[in-house]
Amino acid sequence: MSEQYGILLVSHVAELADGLARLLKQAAKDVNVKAVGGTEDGGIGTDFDKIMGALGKMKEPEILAFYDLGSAKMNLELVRDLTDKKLIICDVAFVEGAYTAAALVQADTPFDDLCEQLQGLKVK
Amino acid sequence: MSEQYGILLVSHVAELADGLARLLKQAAKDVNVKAVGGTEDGGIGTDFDKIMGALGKMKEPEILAFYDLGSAKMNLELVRDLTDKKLIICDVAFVEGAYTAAALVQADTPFDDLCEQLQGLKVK
Amino acid sequence: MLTVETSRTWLSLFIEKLEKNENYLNTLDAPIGDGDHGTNMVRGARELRSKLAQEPPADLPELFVTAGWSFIQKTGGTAGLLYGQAFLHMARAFQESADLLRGLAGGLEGIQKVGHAELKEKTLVDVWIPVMEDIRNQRLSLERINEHVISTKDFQAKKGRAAYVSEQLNGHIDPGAASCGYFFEAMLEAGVYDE
Amino acid sequence: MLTVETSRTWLSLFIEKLEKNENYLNTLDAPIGDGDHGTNMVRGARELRSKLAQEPPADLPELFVTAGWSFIQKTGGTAGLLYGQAFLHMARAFQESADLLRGLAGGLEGIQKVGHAELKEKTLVDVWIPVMEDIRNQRLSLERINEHVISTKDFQAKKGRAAYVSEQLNGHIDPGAASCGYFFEAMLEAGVYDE
Ligand SMILES: Nc1ncnc2c1ncn2[C@@H]1O[C@H](COP(=O)(O)OP(=O)(O)O)[C@@H](O)[C@H]1O
Ligand SMILES: Nc1ncnc2c1ncn2[C@@H]1O[C@H](COP(=O)(O)OP(=O)(O)O)[C@@H](O)[C@H]1O
Ligand SMILES: [Mg+2]
Ligand SMILES: [Mg+2]
Ligand SMILES: [Mg+2]
Ligand SMILES: [Mg+2]
Repeated sequence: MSEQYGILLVSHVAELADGLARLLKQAAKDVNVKAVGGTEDGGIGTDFDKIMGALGKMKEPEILAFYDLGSAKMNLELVRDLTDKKLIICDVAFVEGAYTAAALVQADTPFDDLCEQLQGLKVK
Repeated sequence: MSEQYGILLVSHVAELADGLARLLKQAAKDVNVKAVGGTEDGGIGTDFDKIMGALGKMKEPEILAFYDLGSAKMNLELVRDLTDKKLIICDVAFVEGAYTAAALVQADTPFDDLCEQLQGLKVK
Repeated sequence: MLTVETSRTWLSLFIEKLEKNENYLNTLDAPIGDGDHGTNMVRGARELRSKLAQEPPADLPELFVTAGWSFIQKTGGTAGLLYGQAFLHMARAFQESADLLRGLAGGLEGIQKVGHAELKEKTLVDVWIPVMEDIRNQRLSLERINEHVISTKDFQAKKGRAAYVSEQLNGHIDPGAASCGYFFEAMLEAGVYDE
Repeated sequence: MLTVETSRTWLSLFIEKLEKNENYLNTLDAPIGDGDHGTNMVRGARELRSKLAQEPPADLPELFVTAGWSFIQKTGGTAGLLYGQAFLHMARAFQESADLLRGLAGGLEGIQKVGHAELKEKTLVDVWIPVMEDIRNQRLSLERINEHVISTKDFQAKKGRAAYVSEQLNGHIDPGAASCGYFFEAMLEAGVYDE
C-alpha cells in the first residue's frame, strides 16, 4: 500500500467509476483506489455526500482525484474546500490519466515526475 | 437514430464500457452506442471475437471507435482490416472523446467539424 | 423588503415554479445537454422544502445556508452545485448586512468561483448579472427578466455540457438561464425587491 | 529442418513451456505491467492445442494460420495479438517458401505492423530480431537466446503498459521477451533450425 497517495475516481455513472477502479487495481495492486459514481438514487450525476464519504474513508493524506465531466470537478472543488486532506484534482483524461497515475504510484514514482507525466494527458 | 455514424466503445473492463455507454446515451439518445469489454471469461482484457461480434450487429456504415488502452487499439486495428464497414479508430481520451463524439453525432455535426473537435482530445 | 419572511416566500415560490416547470426545463436541456435540468433542480428544491418544514431557519443567513446545502447535496447536476454555491455565498453576504444587491453580488461570486462563466457564455450568469444591473438602475420587472432569459438564445455555449455542441445550438434558450429566470420572478413576486 | 512436423513439435514445445512457466511470466509482468502475461499466453496456447487436436493442419501455412487465430482470439492481452499477428504473417511467408528466416522476417513485420516497437524498447522484438541475426550468422544457441532475454533488463520500456512506468523499471526482464525466449528455445529443441 502506498501510504502517502490514494486515488479517487468520480464519475457520473457508478459502473464507469467501478470498472475503472478494477482496471487500475490490476496494474496497481498496492494503491488505494476508491470509486464514486452516480446520484443517490442510482441515476446519472455526481453526489457531493458520496464523494465526501468516500474521501473520509481514505487513510492517505494526499489524494489524486480524477473525474469524467465538468460538474464532477465542481463537486470535487467543493469537497476540497472542506476536507483536511490534500485533494489534488487532476484535469487529465479520466481513464488514461487515472491509469497512468495508479501505475506510477504503484512504482513509487516521485510526485514531481508523476505530475510531469500527467501533463501530457491534460484535456480539460 | 443517426443512420450514418455509430459509436463503438472498447474497454478492458466490461463495466467500464457499459457505464460509459450509459453516460453517452443520456446526451445522445438517438445515436447507436455499442459497448464491448473484458475477456470471454469475464476477466480484464479485450476479446477480438466480442469486438467483431458487436461491430457486426451495428447497422451504420461508419463507426467511430474509442478504446481505453493500447492493446484494445491493436484489436481494433485487426478488426478494421477484416470488416466491410468504415471503422474510424479515434486516438483520443476514452471518456471525454467518446462523450464529445456522441454529443456531436446527436447534433448532426458535419464529420469534419467533429474530427476537428476531437483533435483537441488526442492523448494517445 | 428583504427579510427572513419575504425570503422564505421567495424560495418557496422558486420551489413551486421549478416543480411546475420541471418538464419544460428538461425539454430545454435535452437538445443542448442531457435533458435533466428540471429533474435535477426539483430534487434540490424538494430537499429544501423538507428541510425548511423540519426546522424553520432563525435568520437570513441560516435560510440561505440551508438552501445552499439542499441544492449542493441533492441536485446531482452542474446547476445544482452552482445554485448551491450561490446561496452559500449569499448567506455569507447577508451575515454582514441584509442588502439584496450585496447578497446577489456574493451569489454571483460563488457561481463564478466554481463555474468560471462570464457573460454571453449561455449560462444562468446571463440572467443573474443583467438582473443585478436592473436592480442598480431600478428597472427590474418580469418583462426584463424574461428578456434576459430569451437573450441566451443567441449566445454560444462555452461552459458545461452544451459547450460540446455549441455551434449547433444557436436559437435554444439555456435551461439554467430559464430556471434562473424563475428564481428572480419569485423574488419579485415575494416582495423582496422594492424600488 | 523446417517441415510441418517439426513445426508442430515446435509449437507443442512452446505450449508446454508456456504452461510450465505461467506463474513466472505473471511474476515478470507484475511490476512492469498487470501481472497477466503468463495467464494470457496460456489461454492462447491451450486454444491452439485443442484446435490442433481437432484437426491436424495439412501444411505449414495452415499450421501457422491456426496458431495465429488461436492467440488472437483467446489471449486477451497485447502480446497475444502480437504473437497472433506474427504467426499469421509467418503463414503468409511460408506460402511462398518453407524458409525459416523469411518466415521469421514476416513474423517480425506482423509484430511491428501492429505494435510499432523498435529494438531496445523492452519488448519481445528485442529477442526476435537478435535471434534472426544469430540465424543469419549461424550462431544461434540456447545461451544466445537467454542472453537476448536478459538484455531487456537494461532497456527502458517505450511500448505497452510498461511504458507508463518506464524509468522505475530498469533491471526487470520484459515478460514478452521471456515468452519469446521460450518460443525460440522450442524452435531449437524441435530441430526446426539447422545450421
Ligand atoms: N460552468 C458553468 N458556469 C455557469 N453555469 C453553468 C456552467 N455549466 C453549466 N451551467 C449551467 O447549468 C445548466 C445545466 O444544468 P444541469 O442540466 O442541471 O446540469 P448537468 O449539465 O450536469 O446535467 C446550464 O444550462 C447552464 O446554465
Ligand atoms: N507495442 C508493442 N510492441 C511489441 N511488444 C509489445 C508491445 N506492447 C506490449 N508488448 C509486449 O507484450 C508484453 C505484455 O503482454 P501481456 O501482459 O500479455 O499483455 P497486456 O500488457 O495487455 O497485459 C510486454 O512484455 C511486451 O513484450
Ligand atoms: Mg443537464
Ligand atoms: Mg446531468
Ligand atoms: Mg500484462
Ligand atoms: Mg493485461
